[in-house]
Amino acid sequence: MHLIMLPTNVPWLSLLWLSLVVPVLTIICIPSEHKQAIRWVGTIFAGLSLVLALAIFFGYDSARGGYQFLEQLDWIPQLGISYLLGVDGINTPMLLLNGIVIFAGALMSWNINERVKEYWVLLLLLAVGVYGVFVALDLFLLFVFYELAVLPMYILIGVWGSTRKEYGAMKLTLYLMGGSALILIGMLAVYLGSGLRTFDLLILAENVNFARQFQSLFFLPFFTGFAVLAGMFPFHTWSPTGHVAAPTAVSMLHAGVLMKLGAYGCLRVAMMLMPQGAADWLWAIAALTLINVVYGALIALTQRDLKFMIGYSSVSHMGLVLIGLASANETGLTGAVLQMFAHGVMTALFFAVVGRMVYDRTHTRMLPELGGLAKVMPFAAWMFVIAGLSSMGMPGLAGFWAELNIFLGVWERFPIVAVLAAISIPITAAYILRALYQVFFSEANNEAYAHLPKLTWQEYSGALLLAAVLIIVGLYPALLSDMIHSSAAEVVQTMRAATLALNQ
Amino acid sequence: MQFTLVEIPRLLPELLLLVLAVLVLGSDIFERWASNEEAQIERNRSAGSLTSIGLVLIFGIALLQSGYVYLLPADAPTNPLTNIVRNLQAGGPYAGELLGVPITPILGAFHSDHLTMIARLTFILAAFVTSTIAYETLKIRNPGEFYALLLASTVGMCLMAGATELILAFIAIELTSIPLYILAGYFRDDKRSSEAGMKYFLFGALSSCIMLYGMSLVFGFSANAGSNGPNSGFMTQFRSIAESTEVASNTTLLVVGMIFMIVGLGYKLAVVPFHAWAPDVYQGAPTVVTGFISTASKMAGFLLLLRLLEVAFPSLVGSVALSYSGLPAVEAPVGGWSALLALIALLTLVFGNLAALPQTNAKRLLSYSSIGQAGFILLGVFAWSAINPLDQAIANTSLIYYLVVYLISNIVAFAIICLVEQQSGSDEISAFNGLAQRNLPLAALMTISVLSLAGIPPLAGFFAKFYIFLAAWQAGAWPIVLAAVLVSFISLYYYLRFLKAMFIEAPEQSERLTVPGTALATIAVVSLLVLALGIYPNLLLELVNHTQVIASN
Amino acid sequence: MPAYLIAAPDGVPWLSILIFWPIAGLFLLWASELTPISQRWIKRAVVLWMLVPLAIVISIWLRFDPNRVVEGQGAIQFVERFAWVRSIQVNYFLGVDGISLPLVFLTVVMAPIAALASFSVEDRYKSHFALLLLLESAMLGYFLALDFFFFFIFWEFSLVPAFVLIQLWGRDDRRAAAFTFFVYTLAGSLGMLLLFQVFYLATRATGAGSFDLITLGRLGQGLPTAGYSADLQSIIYRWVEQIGIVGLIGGRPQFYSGIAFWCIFIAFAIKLAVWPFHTWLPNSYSSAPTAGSILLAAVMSKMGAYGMLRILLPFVPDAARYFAPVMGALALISVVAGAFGALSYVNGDLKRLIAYTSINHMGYVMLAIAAAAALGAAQQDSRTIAINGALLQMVAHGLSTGALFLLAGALAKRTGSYLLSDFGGLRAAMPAFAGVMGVALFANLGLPGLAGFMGEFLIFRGAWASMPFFTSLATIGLLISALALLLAFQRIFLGPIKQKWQHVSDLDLVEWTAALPLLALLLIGGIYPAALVNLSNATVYALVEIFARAV
Amino acid sequence: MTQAVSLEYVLIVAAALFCIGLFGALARRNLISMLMGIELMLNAVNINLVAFWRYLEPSYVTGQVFVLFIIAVAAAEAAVGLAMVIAVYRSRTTLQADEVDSLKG
Amino acid sequence: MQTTVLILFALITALIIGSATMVVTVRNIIHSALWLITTFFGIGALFLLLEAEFAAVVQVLVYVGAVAVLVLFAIMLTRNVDGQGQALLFRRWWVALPICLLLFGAILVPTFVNQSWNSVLPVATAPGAPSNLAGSLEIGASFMREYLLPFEVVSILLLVALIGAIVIALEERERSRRVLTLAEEFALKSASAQAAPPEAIEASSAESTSEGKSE
Repeated sequence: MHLIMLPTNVPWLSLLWLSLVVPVLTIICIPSEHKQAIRWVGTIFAGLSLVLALAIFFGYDSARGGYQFLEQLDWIPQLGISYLLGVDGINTPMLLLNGIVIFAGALMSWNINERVKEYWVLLLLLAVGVYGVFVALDLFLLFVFYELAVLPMYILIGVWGSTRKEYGAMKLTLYLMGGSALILIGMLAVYLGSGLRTFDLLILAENVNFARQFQSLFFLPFFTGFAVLAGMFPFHTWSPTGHVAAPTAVSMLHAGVLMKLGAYGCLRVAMMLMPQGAADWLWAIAALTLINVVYGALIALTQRDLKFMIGYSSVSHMGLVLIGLASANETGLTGAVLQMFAHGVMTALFFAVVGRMVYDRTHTRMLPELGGLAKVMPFAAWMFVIAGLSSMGMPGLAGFWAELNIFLGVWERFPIVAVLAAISIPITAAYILRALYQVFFSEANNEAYAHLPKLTWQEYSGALLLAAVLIIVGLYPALLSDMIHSSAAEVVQTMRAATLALNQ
Repeated sequence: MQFTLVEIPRLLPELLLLVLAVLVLGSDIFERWASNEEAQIERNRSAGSLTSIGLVLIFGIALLQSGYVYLLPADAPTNPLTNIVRNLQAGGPYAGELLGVPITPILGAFHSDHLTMIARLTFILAAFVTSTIAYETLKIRNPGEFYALLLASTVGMCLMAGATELILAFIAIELTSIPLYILAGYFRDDKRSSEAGMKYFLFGALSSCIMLYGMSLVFGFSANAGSNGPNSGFMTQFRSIAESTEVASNTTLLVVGMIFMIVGLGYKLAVVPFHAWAPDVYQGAPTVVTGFISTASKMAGFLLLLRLLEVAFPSLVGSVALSYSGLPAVEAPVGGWSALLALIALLTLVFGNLAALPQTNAKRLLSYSSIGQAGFILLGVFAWSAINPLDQAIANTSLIYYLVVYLISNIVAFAIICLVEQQSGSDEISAFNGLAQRNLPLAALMTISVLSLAGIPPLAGFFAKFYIFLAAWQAGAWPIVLAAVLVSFISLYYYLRFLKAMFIEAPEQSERLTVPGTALATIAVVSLLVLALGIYPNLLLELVNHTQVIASN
Repeated sequence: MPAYLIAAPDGVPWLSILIFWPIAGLFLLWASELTPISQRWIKRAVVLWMLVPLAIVISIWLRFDPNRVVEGQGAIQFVERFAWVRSIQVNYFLGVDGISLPLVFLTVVMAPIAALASFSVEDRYKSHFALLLLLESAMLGYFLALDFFFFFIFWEFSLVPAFVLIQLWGRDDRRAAAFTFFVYTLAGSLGMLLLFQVFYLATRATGAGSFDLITLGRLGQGLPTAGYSADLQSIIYRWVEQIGIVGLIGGRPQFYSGIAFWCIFIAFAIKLAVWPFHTWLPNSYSSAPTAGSILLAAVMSKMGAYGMLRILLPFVPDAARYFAPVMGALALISVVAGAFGALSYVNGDLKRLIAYTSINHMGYVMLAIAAAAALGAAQQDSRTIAINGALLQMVAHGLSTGALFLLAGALAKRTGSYLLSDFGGLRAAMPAFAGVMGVALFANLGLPGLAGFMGEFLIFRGAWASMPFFTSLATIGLLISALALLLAFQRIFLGPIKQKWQHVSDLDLVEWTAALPLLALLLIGGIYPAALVNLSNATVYALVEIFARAV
Repeated sequence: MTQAVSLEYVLIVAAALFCIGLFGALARRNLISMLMGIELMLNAVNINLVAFWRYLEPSYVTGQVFVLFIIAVAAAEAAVGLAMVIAVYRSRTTLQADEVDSLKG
Repeated sequence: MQTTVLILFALITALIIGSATMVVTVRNIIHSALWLITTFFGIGALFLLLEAEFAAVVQVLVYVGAVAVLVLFAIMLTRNVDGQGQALLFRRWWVALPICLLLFGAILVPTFVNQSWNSVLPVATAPGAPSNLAGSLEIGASFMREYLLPFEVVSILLLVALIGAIVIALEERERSRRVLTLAEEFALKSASAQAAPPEAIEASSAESTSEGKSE
């Protein structure tokens, strides 16, 4: 079922990522004094990419399933590397997510006044990388985009960030690059181990009948490499630090999309290419991510800095994504992907509220110093409520469906983990409510807060977009879940078949 | 075995470089010969620009000769223009035979094959960048001599890349090195420069001796084993050495000689543990010269090493394959020169990159990084031990690709350090503080080259690293590849320090950092090449594929 | 659709309209930002808007066939059902039966009353009314949804407006109150959420997975259901065995349905404020603003009881029977403790006193449910009577407590205090007020002739058959709570009037408008309880059949 | 000669000379002494080559030609090296290698 | 005959090794250089003994005549000859010693172990018979034939070394530079055609760079 028919002779996916390369080049050519022009160009093209992402999303035929919008060009044929793009029900929602978050992020970036040109170039490059990862079906190409997505963060955080920004930036970059070093090892292992001499994910995933011991050995670095980006315990510490240090839009993109790259890679690359390795290690992943979920939530409960709180809540939620992956069945995977989407939008909204609306006006994020902001900016309060409810898995918002599917999936494989992970839900509610009360509903304890600047139209529209998505998906999750489910079923099928073939 | 005149086209680029050197040497006779500063600058500019323009021309001719961009079709009409092209390309690497005689190394000593051709083009490019930056930034005393020495060194490198005989190889090394010793110590009024020149010279001479001793042993071995054979009298040729090993019963002497040669070359290449001189020399030498030394001469050394090991010592290659590499079981035990190089590579990788971490001087940091990079390059050299001929081809391709990419990335980095140093008077990393605010394009170019060195996609350095890892893993050395991957991750830390300084730190002065236009344009073009090679590696890979099998005939 | 599901006769999605009507009002309220309508008219418009659902419910009531029993259960009528999320078999499924209709009615009655009670809110009044609309919608959705998901969505979502109402317009201790209220309910429902996942997975393992409350309920009662061959208990057991839990911790089928029982029970018992899960209640009720208290006490506490009837009894009847004594004991404790708790506040906070009587009254409801499920020789009739009584009690208590909180709010508005010891002799200043309050009080404590009496009477009558011991002890609660309420009345209205209260005004028009319908309904309920009891009787009779059948 | 002295002995002489030269190059502090050590090493190579020529293929010229090239290069190196020594001496007025150490990292 | 050769060889060897040892151990650098010359002579003698006459002659001419003289020049120019008051060796010279000894051992191994030398038979002794030894004639011819390429390259190398040595070592006395470039000469001439004859310009010195290049 697909809502709109797109002409098939148009390279939609290439257009998608190129739609953000164009503004990069344009902005490079605009003199840096014309800040407003730069902002407009960036935002308009971000919006355009969102439109394209929507078109692809609705153009994807989920009844037919499988990979669609395929594009293939030879790139480095000697090594079996090609420019292969395509989407299935798993990455289509991710594209949409990135479109939404980058557009909202662009809107939230209008208050950056310092070195505007560089900022926008890097921000858009980051988004290009993310789009690239989600559309690439060639492992090598995917890796190229992956790194492209990670590196601009360093400068973005280092220059425009706050609170120990250099430390945060360096820590983040080193962790992520360490992760990609592991991924590189995994790539080499798959390439050489499979003996197929190709990086085509589709071919690799269907012919992964290389030795069990080998898979088991090299699955670990492969998965861990991606899981670092997804914030898996004990490699999660970069994430809160980085979030806190990053400027708002970057936090949004980072927590909203970039961490999903990790989870996406875990699934699409590590697990699909080494299903036997995955089968051997899933218990360990489940155990570690259980720590993520519960420990992350507990730490969030103790934080006094709002962004740290959200950072740790991301750790907790990404843990749920990974748990969903660890369940390795259709429902769990569906839930994981849904959670990626839901958490992406929700965290983006959080950071938009906390980073942009609150911090940029009050210049503090410490809970005890804030208060009574609901009277000053009720809109922000409502947005925080919506994001918070989604975060604690309130039915009717996107987060609920995701968590539900994840728990369903995990029940089947690790019932104990499902029960233990559920502890995080009331804890989440506790810290979200605490923050909500302290920041918005308590008595104003600072006179200055009564005269904060008004919210701008960019803030309104960006936040509304995100909130609307949360509600729409919360009310009608089938929009996403049917699509995801069909593809997740295919993925599980492929993995099972490969494992079976290996063990026969 | 005689030299015939028709073989002159095969040496054309070298000859042209020599002609240019002589021209440059005599060029300043047409200039104002005053001793004041303006006159000196003027002389420098004229000699330097003559060099640069000449190098561009030679590059163009060599490129035309190579046939990589345009190969004259066989049925092209005959007219003076096509005649020139035809004659030129007769000496190019594509020509299978010359006047009915199959192409063999000239006098058995110099092979103008694809490897040499690509190397020539790269060296000319490096020399071009160096001379352009030099005349835009340096105040050079006796500029004619400076550029002439640069060109002579380039000739030496071209010869090193093509040498297939011990004597020519030795002399080519010396022709490369002696001008570089002088260039490193060229600013004799600068303490650091003269000291660098001295150190470079001492270590260079010492390593020459060690290598020569190895050569003499190898010669003795082959003369012993191959006397009365078909190659008698030519026992210094690589292929004679290789053939003599086939009839010898005991190769201990050969092994010792080979180790001496590897050690000697190792000194030249600054691989651990023979690297001690490198940081001092790189830091002390004039920055442009450092760029040239750490890139072009290193590449030439590696090409010589490659040809030497693969053509002269194929029987001693041994294996690096450990069990459990995910590959079909390899029978050969670990050993041979590949294992030796693997050990050196491991040391080099670990030491070079770790030692770079605490550096605060930009040149010194990059010199340690160069040492570290040599470790990656070595992966490509020993990867030739893979048993499958296809994998051997991949090893060679990846090595040459890496060398070219390393050369262009690194030379850009040094060129930019040179420009910054000229403006701020310091070559510490702190001189880069806030470069993005003072000159954004320059900062962007530096970012490209540094990240390419670090191996970040989509820059060329990434594909190079990736490819060379692949090759080494194919050869079975997966533990070393693992180490290399982790080390390349560690290396990112110090490369990022450039980014940190340029983008994050506040500038010490706020006024714009002006850069000469020509220099910036040159750097920009080369950086674009880095980008282009990263996005579309086939641009170069297609050419490099020609070198898959190193000619031994 | 199976025969026990009957669509609306005229094909109009009345139930959806019912749910979405208040939400539409929400948008109109926001839209009013653009118009110059005055505050007074907006408030009035909201009340009028809320009357429409009332009209719809009445029309539904009139067309509802209460006696229809199909395939062993009360027919679900006005059904709307279509697929929502195919990947996990979630349907959009609404419908009413005899259990839910009284509560729906209660909801639509109380919502405009609450709105009327909020007329005095000035601070951010639009948000306040918007939240009331949202809350009404959520509560209606809860009573109407028959798919677990929508049921759960509305269950959780009703917390949000209530939370915000308490947080923003509540009094003194509102922060902790709202917080505990929210977290308690959320944490309590976790077990249920997980349990339903198990239900789904277990049913999926045998055939089609289902989140359908009716289907699962039929499976639980062992009624024949298309597509399934076993009953819920064995389906779960088979699945648990399959994934290896049985091998791990052992146990018989009853063990696992026992776990399921407690998961469900705790979730609803918290909402119902059964001892020892009641601690959130006094805080929340007393801290909430008037409208919040009204809706919380009148409707939201019934959500727990409704859940027990809809889920607990049909899904795990065996475990319910097994644990009925425990439920009964807890109910008894609630009854007695609630009563004494109320008594302890006769010189204290009026709202707290009312809150404790709520615990007491909900205890009766709990007792009725326990009795209906209890093992014993009790006839199906008595069990039915108990549940009917519980339903009637819920409605009556909703009306009377609503009235009490309304009046308490009105009193506080005039005097600025809820402290009983502050008052005295107010009857002199406000006779009408005293009269209305008196009626509400008596209805609450179960004076014959008013609705509360009929509810309690039916409960005691029904419960006596299976749990005579608990039932007889529960009469203590009856007495004590009556005492507490009478003392409260005395503290406020009797005795010499204090100087500062000389000039308090009597009931005004708005309060009259709010209070009168409640009194009227209480009276009708007392005189003609059959109106309600007939509505639910057939459904309840079918529901308790399984308990009566066994032994 | 070839009958009186076997090749090994000549090689031993060369090896000894090489090692002595190496010691000089590594251990002497004076830059000129280092250079002299290097010259000794080169001469050792020469001895080797001549010996190989004489004993193994006396009828071909390779060994001797190699020697001649080495001598030529050695002369060039010596010229450059000593020029550098003088340059260093001018700027430092010392030739002790460990005093020429402004570059340390 | 053979004994004589053996004794000669022993003497020459002793001379070479002994004087080489002196080179690296004596304190006075001039003495060291003189011992170096002795070594060179010894090696020349060894070459003669090995019947490499041409190599022997070149050895003596180049090493003794050029290199050693250069070394002596350098020593004189640096005016630091006796080495008094300065350490002779690096403080860690004892590290170098075992390295060298080990190396010596390592080199010896292949010379003796399992190495069979296919020594060519001695030259025919009959007078008038053609010698199978390659002499200077063959060497000369080979420079024009097989070794043309290295030969030409070496010539470039020597040129480069020459230029380099001059550039490095030349002390440029700025005020005493006397040669006009062609451009200046033209400018001067055209100027003088209009004005008075130019001032006399001092003659050039032998060290001028332009002369250095003209070689």
